[in-house]
Amino acid sequence: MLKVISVLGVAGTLLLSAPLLAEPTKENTLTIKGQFEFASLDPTRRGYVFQRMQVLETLVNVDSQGNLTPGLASKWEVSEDGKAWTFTLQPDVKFHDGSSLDAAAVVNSLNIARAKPGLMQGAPITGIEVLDPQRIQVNLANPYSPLGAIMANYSTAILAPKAFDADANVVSVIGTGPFTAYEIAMPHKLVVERFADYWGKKASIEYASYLTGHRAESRVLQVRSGEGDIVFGLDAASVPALRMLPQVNILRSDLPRVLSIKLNLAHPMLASKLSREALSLAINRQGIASAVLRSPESATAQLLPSYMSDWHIGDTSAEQDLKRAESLLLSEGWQKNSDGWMEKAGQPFELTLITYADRPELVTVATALQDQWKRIGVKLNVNVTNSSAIPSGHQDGSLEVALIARNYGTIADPLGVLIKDFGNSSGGDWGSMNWSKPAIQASLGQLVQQNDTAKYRQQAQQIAKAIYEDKPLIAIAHYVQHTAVQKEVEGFRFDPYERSYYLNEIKWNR
Amino acid sequence: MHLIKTTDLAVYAGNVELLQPLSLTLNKGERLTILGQTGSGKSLLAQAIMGNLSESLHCEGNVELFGKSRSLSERKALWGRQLTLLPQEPWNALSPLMTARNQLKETYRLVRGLAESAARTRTEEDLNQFELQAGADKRVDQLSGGMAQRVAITCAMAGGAQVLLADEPTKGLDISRRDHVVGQLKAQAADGVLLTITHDVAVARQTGGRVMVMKDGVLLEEGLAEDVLSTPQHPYTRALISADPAKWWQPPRQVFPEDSEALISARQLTVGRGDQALVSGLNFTVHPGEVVGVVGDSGCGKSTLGDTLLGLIPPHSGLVDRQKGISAHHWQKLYQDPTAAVSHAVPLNVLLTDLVQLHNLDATSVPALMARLGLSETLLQRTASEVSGGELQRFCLLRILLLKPVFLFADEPTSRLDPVTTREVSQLLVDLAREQGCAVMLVSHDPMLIEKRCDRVIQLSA
Amino acid sequence: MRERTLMNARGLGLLLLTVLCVYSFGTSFLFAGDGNSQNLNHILSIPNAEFLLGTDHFGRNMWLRLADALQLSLFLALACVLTSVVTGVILGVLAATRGGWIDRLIDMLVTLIMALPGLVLVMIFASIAPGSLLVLYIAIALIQWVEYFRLTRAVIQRVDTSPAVESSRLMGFGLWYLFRRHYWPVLAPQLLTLAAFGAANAVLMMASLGFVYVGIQPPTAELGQMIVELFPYYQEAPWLLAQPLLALALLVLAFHLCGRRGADAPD
Amino acid sequence: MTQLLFKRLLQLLGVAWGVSTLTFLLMRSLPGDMAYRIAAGRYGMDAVDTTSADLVRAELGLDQGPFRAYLQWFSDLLTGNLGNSLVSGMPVVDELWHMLSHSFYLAMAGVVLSMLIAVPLGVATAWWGGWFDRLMLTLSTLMRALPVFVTGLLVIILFALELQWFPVAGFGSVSHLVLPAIALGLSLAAVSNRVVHNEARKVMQSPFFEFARTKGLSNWQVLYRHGVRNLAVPVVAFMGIQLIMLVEGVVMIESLFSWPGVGHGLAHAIFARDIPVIQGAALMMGILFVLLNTAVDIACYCLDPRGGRLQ
Repeated sequence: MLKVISVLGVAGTLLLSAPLLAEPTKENTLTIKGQFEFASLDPTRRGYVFQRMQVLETLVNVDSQGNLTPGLASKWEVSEDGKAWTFTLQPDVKFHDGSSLDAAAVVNSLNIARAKPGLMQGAPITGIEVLDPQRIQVNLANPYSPLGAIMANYSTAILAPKAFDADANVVSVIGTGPFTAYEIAMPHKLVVERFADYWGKKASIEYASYLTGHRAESRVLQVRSGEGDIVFGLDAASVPALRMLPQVNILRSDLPRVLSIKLNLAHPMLASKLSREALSLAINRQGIASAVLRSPESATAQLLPSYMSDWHIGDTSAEQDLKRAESLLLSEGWQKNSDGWMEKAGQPFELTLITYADRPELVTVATALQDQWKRIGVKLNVNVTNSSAIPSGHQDGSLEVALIARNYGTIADPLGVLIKDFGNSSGGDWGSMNWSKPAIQASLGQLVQQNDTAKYRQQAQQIAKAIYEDKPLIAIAHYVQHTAVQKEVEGFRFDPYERSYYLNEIKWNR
Repeated sequence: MHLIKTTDLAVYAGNVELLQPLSLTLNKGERLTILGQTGSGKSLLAQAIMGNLSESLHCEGNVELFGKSRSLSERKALWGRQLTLLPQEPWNALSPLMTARNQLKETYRLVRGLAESAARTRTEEDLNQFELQAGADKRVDQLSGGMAQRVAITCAMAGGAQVLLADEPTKGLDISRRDHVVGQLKAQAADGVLLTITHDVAVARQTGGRVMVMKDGVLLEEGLAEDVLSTPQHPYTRALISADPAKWWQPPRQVFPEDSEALISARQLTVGRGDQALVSGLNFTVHPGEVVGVVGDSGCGKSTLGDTLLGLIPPHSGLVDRQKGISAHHWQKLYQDPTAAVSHAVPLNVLLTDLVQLHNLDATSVPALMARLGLSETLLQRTASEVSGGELQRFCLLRILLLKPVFLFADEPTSRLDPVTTREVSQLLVDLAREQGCAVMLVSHDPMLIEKRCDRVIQLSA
Repeated sequence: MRERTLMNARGLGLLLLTVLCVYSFGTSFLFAGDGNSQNLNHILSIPNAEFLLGTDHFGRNMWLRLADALQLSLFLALACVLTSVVTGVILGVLAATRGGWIDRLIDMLVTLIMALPGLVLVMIFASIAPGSLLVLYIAIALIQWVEYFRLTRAVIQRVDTSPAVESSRLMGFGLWYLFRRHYWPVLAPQLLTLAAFGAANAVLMMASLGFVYVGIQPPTAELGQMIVELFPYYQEAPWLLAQPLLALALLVLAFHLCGRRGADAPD
Repeated sequence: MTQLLFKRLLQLLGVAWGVSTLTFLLMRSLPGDMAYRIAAGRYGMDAVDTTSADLVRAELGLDQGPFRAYLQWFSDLLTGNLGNSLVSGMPVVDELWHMLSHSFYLAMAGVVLSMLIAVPLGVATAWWGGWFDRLMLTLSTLMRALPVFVTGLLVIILFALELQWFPVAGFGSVSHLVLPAIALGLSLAAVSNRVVHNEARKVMQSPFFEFARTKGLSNWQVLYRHGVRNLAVPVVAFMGIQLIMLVEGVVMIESLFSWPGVGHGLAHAIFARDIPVIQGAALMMGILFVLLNTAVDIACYCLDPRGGRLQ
């Protein structure tokens, strides 16, 4: 099967650029080094690599501020009752296999994606149908404003009919993007080639290759050796050293992803608000941000970044105050025992924090946290396992504390993710746990139908304040992504929503 | 012009003198034999002349070859072409993975510089002349000791050397092989010079020419072979010659009537190792106190017979029936190489006390036995690696005597020992049999030794 | 001449080992403070009077942390070697002397363990109880006993056929005596060499585990993990990366030198 | 010889079955819910949640008891189908083919390189000895004192950064294979060159070497005609032992150089609890191990038939 794909890729090249037998060489290929593998051809499973390498496109795109912009759909309207969304397709768009894009192809691709696990299953979609060759309609059980943002997510990427086999498995990645899949060596390597009849802005570079580099060390070395034209996921520790390299620019970009501590409020020691307040106060956010994450201004006490203004409340402090934290614990009846741990009725204040090594910075922040909580007598054992331990710990209630990196920007409008994380009393796998606040949970539900921006903002502020004060999740710092771009590459811009590398805007300046 | 002329040639290890300054001359057609016990510095002389002493030793004095004194590197250039050395263990000296024929042909082609076809014919000639065709296409480990020695000689001489130094050419060979090897040596070195180094008086007698007797690196006596060997002047030479079994006193043989008490007897016995039968149809009975000799060529199954009688390996067919009621540790065996038969980890007296404690023997008889065997108390403080082969063999005998054995199978106990010790140890065995009524089976490849020591002989044919 | 170089090679090895032991075990007594206490506004500092080896990327005292890491490595190496030597020798003697089905059974088990890459086996074990050093020690010992088993069996099979053993058996001595007088004296020197290289491999194996983020949970200090954590700072603070690297190299070097006997034994 | 082959075939089947069953048991005894782990493998660490885990559990039938899953796997095995990877859904055979071929290239390149370094160095140090031998001894001891990934990093810094001759990581062209092969080759050669040294010294001090010299052959002729073959036997035997060390290094180097080999793949499969892939890889490695060992034994027998009959 694998060999078939690469053969197809090669055949594709011959077909399209028959006269000049172009081959990816060091000169005409833009090399990209990423952090994550792509485990299958099916975009519903980690398809973000095909979207970022601009092989696959979605109906709707997102600009850097998070506003929805036209993608394969030139425009879309929502019916008054908010239960029907109609999308009008861009005219004369070609698939990579030459067939043209029409409503039938789009509906076929979306319905297949809907049957598989993915974001669309979160939305109350009752059906997707063809209105006419250029327009499709999505019917909803009740109004759901984040649907537009879902249509911008990689899991809803549009594939040509021939991309699927009889039982709807993706056998070859035939999309509409400015690049075609030239060679796929799962799960590490993807080489894409310029698609001559792209409907939008045609790419100027001929080839681009994406290689997964698991080790942060090897990615850093690839920057130094000039082998990686664009290298993502540079670990914070090596950034100061890389800035000194003359031939490389280091881009610093804020992500709507936040490093936070998830607490199980059903746990006896975490039930009381004051204890949680104490734990938050004990955290030296400034120290972690500057010493561990090497980006001093990333320290924050709030889950959502400032540029998501509706959800950002003003008066929050991220200062460390050990004395107050300790006094809060003492007021809760904890006493320091002989070897310095807080104790109540013979029970030491001991918690187990789980985190995962896929993101190296999580382990280092956990180590820092362990030491800081020790200062107020809280014994924190750190257990580095796999990211799946957090949702499974949430389900079977065994999770006490977890250090997670939650991305509130997977869908442009954070509401969808917030509903999932805080929308009900049992909480969300990556959200709160056993935090029952009926009023907040109810208003979150209504926001989906709230079209009046002033009311929307007022309710959002109220919810954000409740989360900040009750602290089901304690924020530590928001994510800063460092990307290295060789000086000979021009026109690269970083997408905070990590949807596209904008390869078609890149030019060589040699 | 002398082929070999050494003046005050001596060998030192650091400042310890291993070989006293020695001057000798050898002309074309002459033969010289250096005679002495093992470890008396004889082989150092050959290596000093040849120029391949080990790094830790150095030699003084001058070596003249073919009339011109040669430095070390000049002598190395003569190796094979003018001057050649036959080393001690030929089965280690031949390349282990190459057939005998190729090793011979290689010498003709590379040393003599003959073309391929000429080298092949010369090789065939040599193989026929010295009856080596049987082992020509075999590897060294598949050849018998004698065959390996003869192949080594032809290889050494194939380079056309005139001077042949032979170091212990007959060591470990049977009597019949020995005469064959000496004959070949004399033939090949007929028109050059043969310097032989040996501990065997018979080899010296057969080689003829001049003889030099040495002990601990010192030259004691020198002269023509006939004179020195028939009328030795120096007492050491006399002891050396009289140690030859042919010269031993012949004690009266004891006769054991058929019906007297049988200790162990073999009925239609066939012995062999693994699936290969070596000797079949054996019928004999051994009586307490009797000394029975077992003679046969090496590899004909002598030690296999011993192991079968002792019950270490099962007989192929037939029956070994032993007198009942005798506990196992009374059936004992004496080994050919004493150093391999004793643990080197602890001093000898510890081994002795182990044995005494195991069977709680009365230790009172030990001092008397030790005196009888010529073992001193200080000797027992040392470990097995710090004593000579002869002393170690006597220690093994001591342990066996303590166990008051009824049957002792001695598997060539003296082949590794020098002549003087061989006579003492073999005499001790006979005394053991007579005094303790212990049956002794003595194995040897030297028929003369068996003749002089045993009441009767079992001849094992190959 | 050969004897002298052998002696001082082993002497040097022992000296190096004692220096490392004195440093690692002595430090926890002589110096107050705890290797894990952090000071985030005092990171990557140059060795000075207060912090003899500087501070790492958490501001922790490298002098104490390196001592803890060495203690862990030394302790683990010792435990792994002891366990694998004892298991390997006992099973080796059993297989060589009893032979028959025991030999085949153990042989099959050995082939199974050798067929799987050691590191993968350790990774699986490490994920059974993440972070527990006991499981790590068991996994490494489980892989290493195979070497001692094969050596013991080979030596005993060779020595068993020697005249000395046959003669002792004829004289009525039992298996334990044979082991004490005949097998062990031949086995001991080779075992010592293998044990030295085994200790070195145990330390290297644990360091490799740190490389793949398995087994060692914060805040435990482990040489391999420290190398991985400090590598990104190799330009900014090279003296930090040099310390665990040097400590690991010296420790493994010491073991190799102790293991030196005449010929350099292939492990 | 045929008796050996038959015995080794039996061993092969035994090892293949034993190893894959051992991995199955071990993997099944790991804590944590498999469905979640596989979901994390499939959908990425951020998007894994209970709904995706439940879907995975339903799709793959993970609720069935381990015994039935094992039987299912075993019956597939008999028909030569190794099943599909739980994470990517691709047939295990294809994934393994991709991983094993890359690991094979790396291993072969590493071994050949290590021999090219170790044999000449070993023979030279045995021949000249003195300071050159001591220098090489300290160098190889130092090289052995470093973990493999440190050697890898040093090789990258030297060849890829300073000299810019080869790419740092990745795969696809021969130039990608060079640095990992050098790192692996160096770590293997550090051990094997001392083994070659000891064996060469033993051959050079043996009586047959001396006799060939006194027979009239020059140093070079003796080394070439007698030394090489007698040296080859212990060296080839040692290569059999080194196989085990080789795989250790391969796992490290593959993850450092992002080389898509089986060692690296196995590490990920363990984290993602992709049991069929692990079983398949263990099976292949078991078979490879027995085949390579048999090949080494046969080679040793051909070089030196003295070892009696092959067992």
